[in-house]
Amino acid sequence: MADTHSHTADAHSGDHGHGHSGFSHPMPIWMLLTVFFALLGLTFLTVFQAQFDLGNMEIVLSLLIATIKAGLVIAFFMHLLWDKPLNAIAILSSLIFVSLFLGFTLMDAQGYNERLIMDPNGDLLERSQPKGSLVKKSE
Amino acid sequence: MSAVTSPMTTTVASPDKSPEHHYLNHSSGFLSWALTLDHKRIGMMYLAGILFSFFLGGVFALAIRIHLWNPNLDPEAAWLSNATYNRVFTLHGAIMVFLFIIPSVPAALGNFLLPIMLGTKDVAFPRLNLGSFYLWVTGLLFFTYTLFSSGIDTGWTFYTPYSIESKSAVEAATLGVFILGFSSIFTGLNFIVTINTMRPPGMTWFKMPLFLWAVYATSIIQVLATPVLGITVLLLALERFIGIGIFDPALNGDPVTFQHFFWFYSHPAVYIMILPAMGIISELMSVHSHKGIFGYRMIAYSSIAIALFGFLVWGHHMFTSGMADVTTIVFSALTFTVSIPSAIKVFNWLGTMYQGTVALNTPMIYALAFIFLFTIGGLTGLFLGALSTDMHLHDTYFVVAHFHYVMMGGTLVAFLGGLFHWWPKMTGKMFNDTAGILSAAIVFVGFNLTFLPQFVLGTRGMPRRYASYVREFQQLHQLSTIGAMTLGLGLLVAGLVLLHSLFYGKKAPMNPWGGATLEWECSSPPPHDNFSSPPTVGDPYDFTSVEYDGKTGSYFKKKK
Amino acid sequence: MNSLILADISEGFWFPPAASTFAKQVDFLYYAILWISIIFFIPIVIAMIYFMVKYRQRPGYKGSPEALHNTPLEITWTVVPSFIAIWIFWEGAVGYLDMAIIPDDTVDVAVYAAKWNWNFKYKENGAESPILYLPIDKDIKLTMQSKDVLHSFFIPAFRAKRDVVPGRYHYLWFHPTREGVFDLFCTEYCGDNHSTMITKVQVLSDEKYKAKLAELVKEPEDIVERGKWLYERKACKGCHYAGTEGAKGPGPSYNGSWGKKVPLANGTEVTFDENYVKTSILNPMEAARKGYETASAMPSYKGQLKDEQIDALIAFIRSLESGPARPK
Amino acid sequence: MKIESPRQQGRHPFPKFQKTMTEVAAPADGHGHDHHDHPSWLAHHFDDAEQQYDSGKLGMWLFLVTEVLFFSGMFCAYVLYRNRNPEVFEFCSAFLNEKLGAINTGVLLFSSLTMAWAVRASQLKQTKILVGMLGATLGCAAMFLGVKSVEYSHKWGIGLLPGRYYVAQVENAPHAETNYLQMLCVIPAILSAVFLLYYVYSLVIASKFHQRVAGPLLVSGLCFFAGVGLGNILEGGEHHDEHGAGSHAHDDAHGHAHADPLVQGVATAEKATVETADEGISFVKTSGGPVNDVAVTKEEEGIPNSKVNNQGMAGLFFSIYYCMTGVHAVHIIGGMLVITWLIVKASREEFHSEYFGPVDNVGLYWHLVDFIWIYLFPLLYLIT
Repeated sequence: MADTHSHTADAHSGDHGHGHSGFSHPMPIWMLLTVFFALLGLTFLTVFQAQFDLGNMEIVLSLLIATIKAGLVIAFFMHLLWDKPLNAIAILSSLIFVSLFLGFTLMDAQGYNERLIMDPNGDLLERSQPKGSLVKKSE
Repeated sequence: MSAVTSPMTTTVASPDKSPEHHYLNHSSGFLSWALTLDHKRIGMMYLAGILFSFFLGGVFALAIRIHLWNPNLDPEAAWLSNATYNRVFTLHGAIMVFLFIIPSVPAALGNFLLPIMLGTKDVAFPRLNLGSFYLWVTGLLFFTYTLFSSGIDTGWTFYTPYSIESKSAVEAATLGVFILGFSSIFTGLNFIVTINTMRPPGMTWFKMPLFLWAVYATSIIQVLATPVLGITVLLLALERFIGIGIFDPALNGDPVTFQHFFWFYSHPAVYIMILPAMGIISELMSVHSHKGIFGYRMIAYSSIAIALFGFLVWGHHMFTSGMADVTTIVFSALTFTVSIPSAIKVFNWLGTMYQGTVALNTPMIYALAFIFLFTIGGLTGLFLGALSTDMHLHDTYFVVAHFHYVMMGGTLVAFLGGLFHWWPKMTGKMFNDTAGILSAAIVFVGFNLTFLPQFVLGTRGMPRRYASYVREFQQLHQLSTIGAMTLGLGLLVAGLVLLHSLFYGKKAPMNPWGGATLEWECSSPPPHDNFSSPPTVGDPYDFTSVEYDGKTGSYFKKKK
Repeated sequence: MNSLILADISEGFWFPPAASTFAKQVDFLYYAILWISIIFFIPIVIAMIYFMVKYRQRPGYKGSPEALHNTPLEITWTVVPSFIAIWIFWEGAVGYLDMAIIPDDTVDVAVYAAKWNWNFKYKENGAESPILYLPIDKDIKLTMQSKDVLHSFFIPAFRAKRDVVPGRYHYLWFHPTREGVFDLFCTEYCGDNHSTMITKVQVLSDEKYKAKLAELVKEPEDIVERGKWLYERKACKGCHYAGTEGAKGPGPSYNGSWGKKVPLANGTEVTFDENYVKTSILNPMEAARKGYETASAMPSYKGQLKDEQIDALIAFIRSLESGPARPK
Repeated sequence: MKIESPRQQGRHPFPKFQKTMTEVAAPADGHGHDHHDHPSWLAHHFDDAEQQYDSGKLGMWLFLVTEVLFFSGMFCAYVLYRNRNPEVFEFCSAFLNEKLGAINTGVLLFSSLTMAWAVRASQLKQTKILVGMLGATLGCAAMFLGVKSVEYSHKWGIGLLPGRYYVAQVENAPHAETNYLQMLCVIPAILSAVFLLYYVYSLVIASKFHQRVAGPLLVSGLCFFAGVGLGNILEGGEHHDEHGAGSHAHDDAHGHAHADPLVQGVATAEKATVETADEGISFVKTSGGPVNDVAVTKEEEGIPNSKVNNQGMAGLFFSIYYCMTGVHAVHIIGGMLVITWLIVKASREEFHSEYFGPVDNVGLYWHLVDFIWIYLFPLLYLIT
């Protein structure tokens, strides 16, 4: 990836020579195609790995591949690598806030999952021992 | 010029009688307003709209208080039936929150002032700005529709599962909120871009007036939090249309999840409401004390800090709703982090008055009332942030009193202060200062009389949203109702003072209060393009060169 | 009875009488924060008024226009409140943990919340009551469940509150320390008659509590009385009026219909008789009345009422025709 | 006092102060290199092209931020319910055809490529390539929707509907009478006909501009039906197949080719139940919540896998599935509208190296739509 990066810088300085004003940075075609085929390859990879039963690793692997793909799209297609840092900060902050949202909500869900009513017709008093509280009572 | 008298008394009509060219008479006709791209006209249209919403919300508030004069122990003999009462308090909350407070300062005052204070000609996206206004109007229409159909009785929080099974017009209300959310998002987005890319030469970040810092912080929240409200109410509407079940316990969904979704927006929304008000107060305190703001950077940073911390504390609305214990405690700890930046601001405002020249005119009286009321609101937040006391106070009148002290004693009073402060700039007319001070005094007394008893009510256990109550609470409720009437009277006086000025007010000078920010360097009202010559950007709180000119009744900046 | 309900202001201006062990901690923290607030608030107001007067704009006076900045002062007023806030948080969290950790060996009561009634079921003998009876000086544990929407269980005198969420068990415990009758409120908005979802909690001495539980399991002998007894205990009363002719509650009134044709939501008509009442109780969806289309909000009582209890209810509804008397 | 500003160098601070907005309509030569005269593409309140471009771009990124947070609500719902009832997700994802998902991923990735290429073309003022690339993007979007229509209509036909409307899946269940696919195709068919007429009209009047606009529109209309055809082939063309769920969910790795997803679902769900039972927690529910406790009728008791095959479990999965993919599809449709607008503008040769902001910004939006699909595909279709 670092290799690609340096090439791009060259490509851009080349474009500047053609008299474009300061803010237009046309992407070289070879780079667009490279990124596209990389994305396609990763898609095949993720479909392929889904054939195997990898247990919990499957989620991790799928999401890892998805994140690499998303990174490629954002960095190259969306041109973020050469963009103003503020734009990168904006999109990264959105991801941070999404993780905050998911994180707190999940943290809560872990705590109450076991207090959910599984058998609505059961006698309430049978369930009078709380299980889910993360604060365990002293033994 | 040595004698510093109140600018009010010495205001003289402008010597040249030729009709002045400004944004109000730049063009005429209905379409010139309806299709305008001028941020000032859009701001004025917002102002008219939100004042109308405020009136509507206020009528509902008075209806609530009148109804609660009696304990209504026999629902059939009560003035309002239980179902009507529920609709009244819901509409009061929803209109005040979504249609009034959230757009009040940013959309109305912010739209008018932001480009002028920044020294630009307009916001970055004028069409989007007009679009946000029409989204707001559409939202208003949806709410008006609910008003004339079966009302809405879910409380402004739309808690599931009640909002799923309610027979009232929840769909219209949620779609209204969805649309209003996008109006808010686009306003925030517009302001962020304007401040980031359109500052003129000399306007560095730390030369920006604190009002702009506050609006910037607000805009960050609007952009980051409001989309979550959008998806939440969309899912709620789908829940009613096709029964998707995500929030519906009957379909294995979970109501507490809805609360997480809702408060992820609605807690930061509290800061959407209060941050711009704090910005106004920063301006008012320094201008009317004729003195540079105390600790500029701390106020600026604390605005951003409040905006960011505001995202970490939404769980404190859910302490009793059955969150996991660990989450509850973490949220409580985070809640206290927000109290510190707010405290810093109060101390800094007081520091600004120290050794200044404090002009006790209407905007300043409102600002001082704000400090008094907001401090009470902030301190009572400590009771609710602490877990064990919150267990007792949650969902009681204590909470009602607390957030009215913050939202109304804070935002509304600051909004009124700001309105009086910038009124001469916006309309070109001076108002009667004595009558203005009277209105501030009545509002202050009425407000405290309304909500101080509610702290006691809440602590004694009076739950909120009750159409009837046990008899022991009656005296306190009646006290509160008397206060509400007084408050209504004060607001009426304030409205009359402003209306009166429109027709009989003297012509406002360029800089009646002695402000050093850029909006005081263009004529009142401002010309269509804001400045007839490029403004010199300087320190917005440098009052050393601001001098009073007795002849014009205006302050001016001495050339160095 | 009334004199018992009315709170006694002489016990304190702020709080209702303290009747559980939680009260000590909650009240202490409340007063502590109150005093901290006052200590902050008074100087702020005094400074404000003093500056207002001393530095007011007046002929012959001109203050300094220079902006001030004082780093040590700013640090002080940032750091000192921080420590106070940390202390308040700590005290609050400790008190909360006390409320969250349920002790062993408790008296168990099940709480069923439904629009707009509370129903309590005692583990000792399966008795049920709409008023909560508790023994003094015991750890009480409530296991709570809502049948429809969110409710919240709140006894101000105990300083105890917890939401009751449909689809979940929620637990609450406390330790009553004083005999008497206290208010029990629903504090989470739950629809039309939210403000009438009030009942009482009565704390009794041990013997009286035992006697009360024994009394509770005894159903009245007379079938109509028994129907009325069930009507009041099985959450019928919250929605269906039985007394005023034509009074429209959330559900249809029981009066004035017996033996007549009543219109259904699906457009047909049906005779209001034993069969219809039984269907309505067991399968409310099927028998939804016109004008009450969302009667789906009424839960089915299938499995919750015995046949003879349904018969008693029918007898009670039928009895309303002859002599209407609104049960209070 | 003079303070260094971020944009001070080489620019007149307030270029046109006295002019009002109406006066700004300067003659547009489309190559406004002259900073002292506002060309038509430069709004009056901006100083120069770069400021306008930067503002537009920052605005678009901020809009994308709101989009990410908008979708986050649904991702949150997904994570919560997956976390709570993993066996439901195993049961239900067997009903999703991963081939269709993969094809759609490819189509969207290709459209991202053409969109990025279009941005390049607009910067270099290659009008023909620009219109072609925008047309290709539009076509891909239409094809995506075509495949999606097949997917949706197939599911609706066998009762895989969200929440309350979910129909428990039974072997040999009768097919629905309604042909949802035809209903979904009505609007695209009408539009295609209109585009065809428009194209013929543009040929008749021999307007190069109209041909440039009509061509891509017509192609995209046809692409939708290509997508429908492709979807039908991949769906196995088994609308007349033996059982409702179709035979698409092959899972050769598990060793039972052509396994009925129902059987599979039963197996996995039972496995999950057994596994969790050891921990003393039963994830198994008869139906939804307490309000629903009369819902299970005699007929329903005969349904295979009734523990997860009901409205509260599988129905909830399909709620999340339809919400996520539906909102995504709405974004695709919105994107198609703005791309059409771009094609019109591009055909008028409005874009050049100083003014390509609209193409760039629509491109950013389009890539975000792709970005979200990149996550939706594995989360919904792949992870079992």
